[in-house]
Amino acid sequence: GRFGEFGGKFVPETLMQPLEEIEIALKEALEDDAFKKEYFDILKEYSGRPTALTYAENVSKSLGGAKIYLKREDLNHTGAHKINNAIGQALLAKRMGKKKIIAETGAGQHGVASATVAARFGMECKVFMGEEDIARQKLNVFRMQLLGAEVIPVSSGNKTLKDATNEAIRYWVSNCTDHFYIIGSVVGPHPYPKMVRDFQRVIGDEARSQFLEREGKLPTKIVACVGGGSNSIGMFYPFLEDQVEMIGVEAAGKGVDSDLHAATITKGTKGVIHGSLTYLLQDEYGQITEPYSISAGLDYPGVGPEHAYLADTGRVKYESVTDAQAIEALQRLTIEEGIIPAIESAHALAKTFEIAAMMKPDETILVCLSGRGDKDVHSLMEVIEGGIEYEHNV
Amino acid sequence: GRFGEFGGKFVPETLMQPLEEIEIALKEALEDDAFKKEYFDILKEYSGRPTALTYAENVSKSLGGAKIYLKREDLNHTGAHKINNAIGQALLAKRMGKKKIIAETGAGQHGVASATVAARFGMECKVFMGEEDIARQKLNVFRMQLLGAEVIPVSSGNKTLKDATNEAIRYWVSNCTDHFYIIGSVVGPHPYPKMVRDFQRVIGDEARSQFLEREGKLPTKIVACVGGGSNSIGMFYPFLEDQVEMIGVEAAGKGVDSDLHAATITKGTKGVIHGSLTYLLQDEYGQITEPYSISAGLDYPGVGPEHAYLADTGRVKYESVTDAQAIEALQRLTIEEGIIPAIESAHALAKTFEIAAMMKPDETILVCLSGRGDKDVHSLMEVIEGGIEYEHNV
Amino acid sequence: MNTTFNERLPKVDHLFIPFIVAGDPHPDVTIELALALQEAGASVLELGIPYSDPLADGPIIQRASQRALKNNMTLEQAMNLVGKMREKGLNIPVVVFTYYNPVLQLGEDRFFTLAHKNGVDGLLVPDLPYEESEHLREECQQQGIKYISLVAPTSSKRIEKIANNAQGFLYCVSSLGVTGVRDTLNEDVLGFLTEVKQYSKIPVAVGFGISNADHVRLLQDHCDGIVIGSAIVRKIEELNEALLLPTSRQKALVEFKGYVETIIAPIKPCEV
Amino acid sequence: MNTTFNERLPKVDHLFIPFIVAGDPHPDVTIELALALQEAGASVLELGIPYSDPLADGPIIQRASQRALKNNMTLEQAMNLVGKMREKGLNIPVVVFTYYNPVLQLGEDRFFTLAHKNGVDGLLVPDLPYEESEHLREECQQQGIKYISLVAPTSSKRIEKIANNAQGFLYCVSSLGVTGVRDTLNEDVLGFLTEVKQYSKIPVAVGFGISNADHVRLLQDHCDGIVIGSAIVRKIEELNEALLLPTSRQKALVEFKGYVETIIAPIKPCEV
Repeated sequence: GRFGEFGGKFVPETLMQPLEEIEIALKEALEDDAFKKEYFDILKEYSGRPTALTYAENVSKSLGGAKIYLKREDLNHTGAHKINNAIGQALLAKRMGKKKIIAETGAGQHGVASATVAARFGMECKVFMGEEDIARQKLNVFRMQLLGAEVIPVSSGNKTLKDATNEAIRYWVSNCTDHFYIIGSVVGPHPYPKMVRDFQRVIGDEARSQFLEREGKLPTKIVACVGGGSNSIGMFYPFLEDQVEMIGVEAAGKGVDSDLHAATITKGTKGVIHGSLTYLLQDEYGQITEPYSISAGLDYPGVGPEHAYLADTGRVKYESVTDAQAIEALQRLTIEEGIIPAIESAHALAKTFEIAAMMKPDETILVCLSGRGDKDVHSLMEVIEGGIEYEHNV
Repeated sequence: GRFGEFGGKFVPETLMQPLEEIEIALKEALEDDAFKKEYFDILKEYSGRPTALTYAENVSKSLGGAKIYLKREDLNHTGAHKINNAIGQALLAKRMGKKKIIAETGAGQHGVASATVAARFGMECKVFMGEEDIARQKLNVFRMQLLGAEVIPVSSGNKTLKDATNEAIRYWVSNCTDHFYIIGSVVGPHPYPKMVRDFQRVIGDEARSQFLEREGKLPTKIVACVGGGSNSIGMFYPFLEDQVEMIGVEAAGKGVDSDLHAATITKGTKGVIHGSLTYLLQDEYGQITEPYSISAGLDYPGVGPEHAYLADTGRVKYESVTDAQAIEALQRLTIEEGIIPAIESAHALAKTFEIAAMMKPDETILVCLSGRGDKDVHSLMEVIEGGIEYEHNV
Repeated sequence: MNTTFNERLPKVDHLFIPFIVAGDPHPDVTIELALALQEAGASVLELGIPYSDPLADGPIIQRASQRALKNNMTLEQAMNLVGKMREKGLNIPVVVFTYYNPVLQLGEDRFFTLAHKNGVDGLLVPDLPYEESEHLREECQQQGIKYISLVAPTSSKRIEKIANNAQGFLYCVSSLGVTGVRDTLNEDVLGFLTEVKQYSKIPVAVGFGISNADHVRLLQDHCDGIVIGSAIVRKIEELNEALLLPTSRQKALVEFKGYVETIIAPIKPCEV
Repeated sequence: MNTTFNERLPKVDHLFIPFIVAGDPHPDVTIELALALQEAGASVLELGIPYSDPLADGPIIQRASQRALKNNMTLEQAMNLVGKMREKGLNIPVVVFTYYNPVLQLGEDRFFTLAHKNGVDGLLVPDLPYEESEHLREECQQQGIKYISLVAPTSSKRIEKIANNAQGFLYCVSSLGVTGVRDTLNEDVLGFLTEVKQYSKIPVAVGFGISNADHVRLLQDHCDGIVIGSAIVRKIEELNEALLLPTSRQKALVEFKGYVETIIAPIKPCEV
């Protein structure tokens, strides 16, 4: 259960047996054609896959560099890539005879995805969510409740995603015999990082064949944002053996030289968080510190262990983008292409725009548009005071 | 330009020539393979078509009757079927050399779709929206602004959709030489009802072939909601020659025997509204009365003239569903299938559930899920006080 | 046939065609306003029927319609109001300006009955263009009611066919847009009027946006008549309260008449 | 090798293993609390290292961790605190209870240096299960530090292999869940303890949720020792202010000791 030295199962003994059961069930499931057929059928007939591959013609031309292609995970049911994994894990839970699921959520996207699959598969669902996040994301809370999920407020720690995850794990420890914990990113103890990757690689698999069909070649570079890192691993994994440069983009918040960022690989050190050895933001004594990002989905102090490994081997480069750069990129894609991206995805776009401008027109960049920005419009209303100042420069 | 006696061009003389130009351009465009290819390419690569056909297994089984299939227009880019038409009309505007577009909007869905295509095609966009609707739909207003559109508040009349449409037409009269008016439904003067149908029939064309592939036969019945009626015409039109029973569902609001409804065909009389002879809600003197529905998208006093024709010929049956029935159906689909439908679409669902229960398990119903319900969650929070009381009865 | 309108039409160089909304600010006052306009030199009265959705009208006439609707004004009542105007001495032709839907709901037979009974001479339906009006135009002709047609700056090739079938006077829309007061008129209108006059066998009147004496002066040599709507309706709105109070009504009517005379001074009618 | 822990371990029928958090409510007070527990009959002291993200702990120990972190307590300082406890007369074995990350950041070498210097006898890492702890377990064995292993009700086939490699005492988790006070204990724990004892060559202690004398009485015939954590930490929280004030501290310590003695009365230690 390791990616190089990263990963592992740093969990209470109580969870070791449940994790092993999941590992075995996952292995069997992925070798079972009936399981795979059900998974892919649901992706297609319920979530609307394959998602589109959109050539961002206006932005590409206004930047004057590489052709930019967007993998449109925002077009999935519930509006982000999170559903791919939630469907996969819910099917696995069903296979294992578990009828109750647990999930943690920050901004609420994974919570909504989990509540959705729970409704679809007739399961009971508890979503752990920090009290701070509940206050900031009332509509997603109501979406989950409408879907029949119980949203459990978490008041420990800073009352955000990290604490919600802690509390979800604690609840799972108490209820692991009949509950399945659907982790929302490629984090947590083995086999979660691998399992979530296996259920998200559909992003990259689809994008690879769509790109080949459209361009007759592989992209020059691939860019995706990295919080826990599930959309990026899903995108990167099928291209790892290819001659394609890949860039993961972390949230630099107010700047990586400030205390307010979530740039885990860029600025973090090795340690253990939520059951996994990886890079994380911590003090010299090993206390995990609070991250910061305008994007709730990237506002996480750890990162998937496979990313830590890919960073150490140099296969993927990890860079970072500030709040302000992400907002500017969000506005640019919106006004030039008519697509409002999630603020998470806007981090990948900001880096994409920066490097595309320096590339040649016969080069290409594939970027993962991990989710839609409707959820962020309310926050942006507060950030972009006095209306839109960004100039339309097509 | 008529559907039986319905339709026509009841507009000021100033608009007659612009309408004729659109009619000619549309005819040429629809005969031009390059135009059609661009339209279908954008639908596929930008909006994510074909949209999924989802078997609503849980609801079908809990009702114990016909198999219910959902045509998932909610999975389109921007979250509803409106984009199909906005893309088509924007392409036509481009073909006609018009770089400025006008749109009217009620809840904001067509406004967002129009602002989106304007951004995508580098056009200037003005969206007329009643002041009442602006106050109720702040987030959609901001989405449009973020997309670079100018939202123009309309203070005339009751400050809702009908008035926004009036004002958009007035603005168009003043600026018809360089502006293209993108009407959002199958209403307005000829050729709009036909044009919008031509750009929305992709719903039914796709659904027909998907349904044949999945079930090996045509659906027993087809159901769709009717406000102006664009999603329903788009769904019905390709099945008109088939032996399939079709039902359009209007908004009965607080009840068709009250004054608070928008059941235009059910309770309206023949008259002229927004340039077209059709059924509408009016007093005995021909003054148009204010409709009411919980659903902003169905809250319109007229209906597309082709629906009026289909009602008169009996080819399509038109029934109505109250606010309360729609809310119940919305909650049922949400909690049993994990899909939050738009409150508009929930009207079609309510009727579907009612008739499915009386049908046999080897019969089928195809229903158009015209949009997603995220936009309605805020209103539902107010309606469903004290949380969800609906029982999960899977 | 078609005698009434022409019989009632004053013989003047330039027709002055004012527009007011029936029932604004009150049915009784509308009668007084009509008489005042006749005194001021009106050649034809265009009487607007208030409508819930006046597509071709700008804010001033929209507000007037709202006021009139609050007084429960209907097409039928408005036509009966013309009868009362006749009783009080209104001699000039009266054209009813109404959107199509009220006519449709009233029914053509009833419309013509009321027209004959009350001395209504013409009908103008702003949302019933040439192609949609064929039937109603023919009925009007048979009934001796002038169906007033409009041509617009966008009409281009349509002008000839519209002009050929026009009755009473041909109404030229001065510019793109809805009714309303405009500060300046686009001089393109002069060429447009010249073109229309080539085809028209009847008087050519111009309307939409004509708001003051300067506008009238600009247009007078290029047309046979001038329609003034919003500028007059705005004045009525301004005098609203004074017109409603019996004690101040006469003074307000005098002011109203003076205002109208000022605008049309350049074409002050004198019998020819 | 492995002498220190065993040499310091009192020879009693039942081990009483209390848990407190280093630095809660203050480092100086922690020393006094340790001595009071020794007086009350503690056989082993489990000293918790406060952690930002204590996954295996319930709310009581989470709050204690937060208090201790506000006092800037670290793993290194906590181990030095053990040295001060030794100076003040603490003779029983001390097991440091810490999540893995602080150990990882401190470094194993530094950890062992501090352990030897301060008389730390054992190490318990709740988030380092058997498979992940192999290296650290071996290092501990070489360094003469007991690496305390846990078995849980879900461990099933894992019990044998964990028991075979356990040192010091084998920590049985009484039930599914995190640390915390429980009203009732699930009697399933008795069968579980019986099973564990079959495999264990060292004392079997049971912990998690043991909160009062009734619990102790229920368990005493089925195990060799009892760990009491949250119940004690909750008492410290209750006495927080009194313990912090020098004037009331002694009285609070007496109350604390009395409370602990009440819980463990059923297994009141006497030398054998």
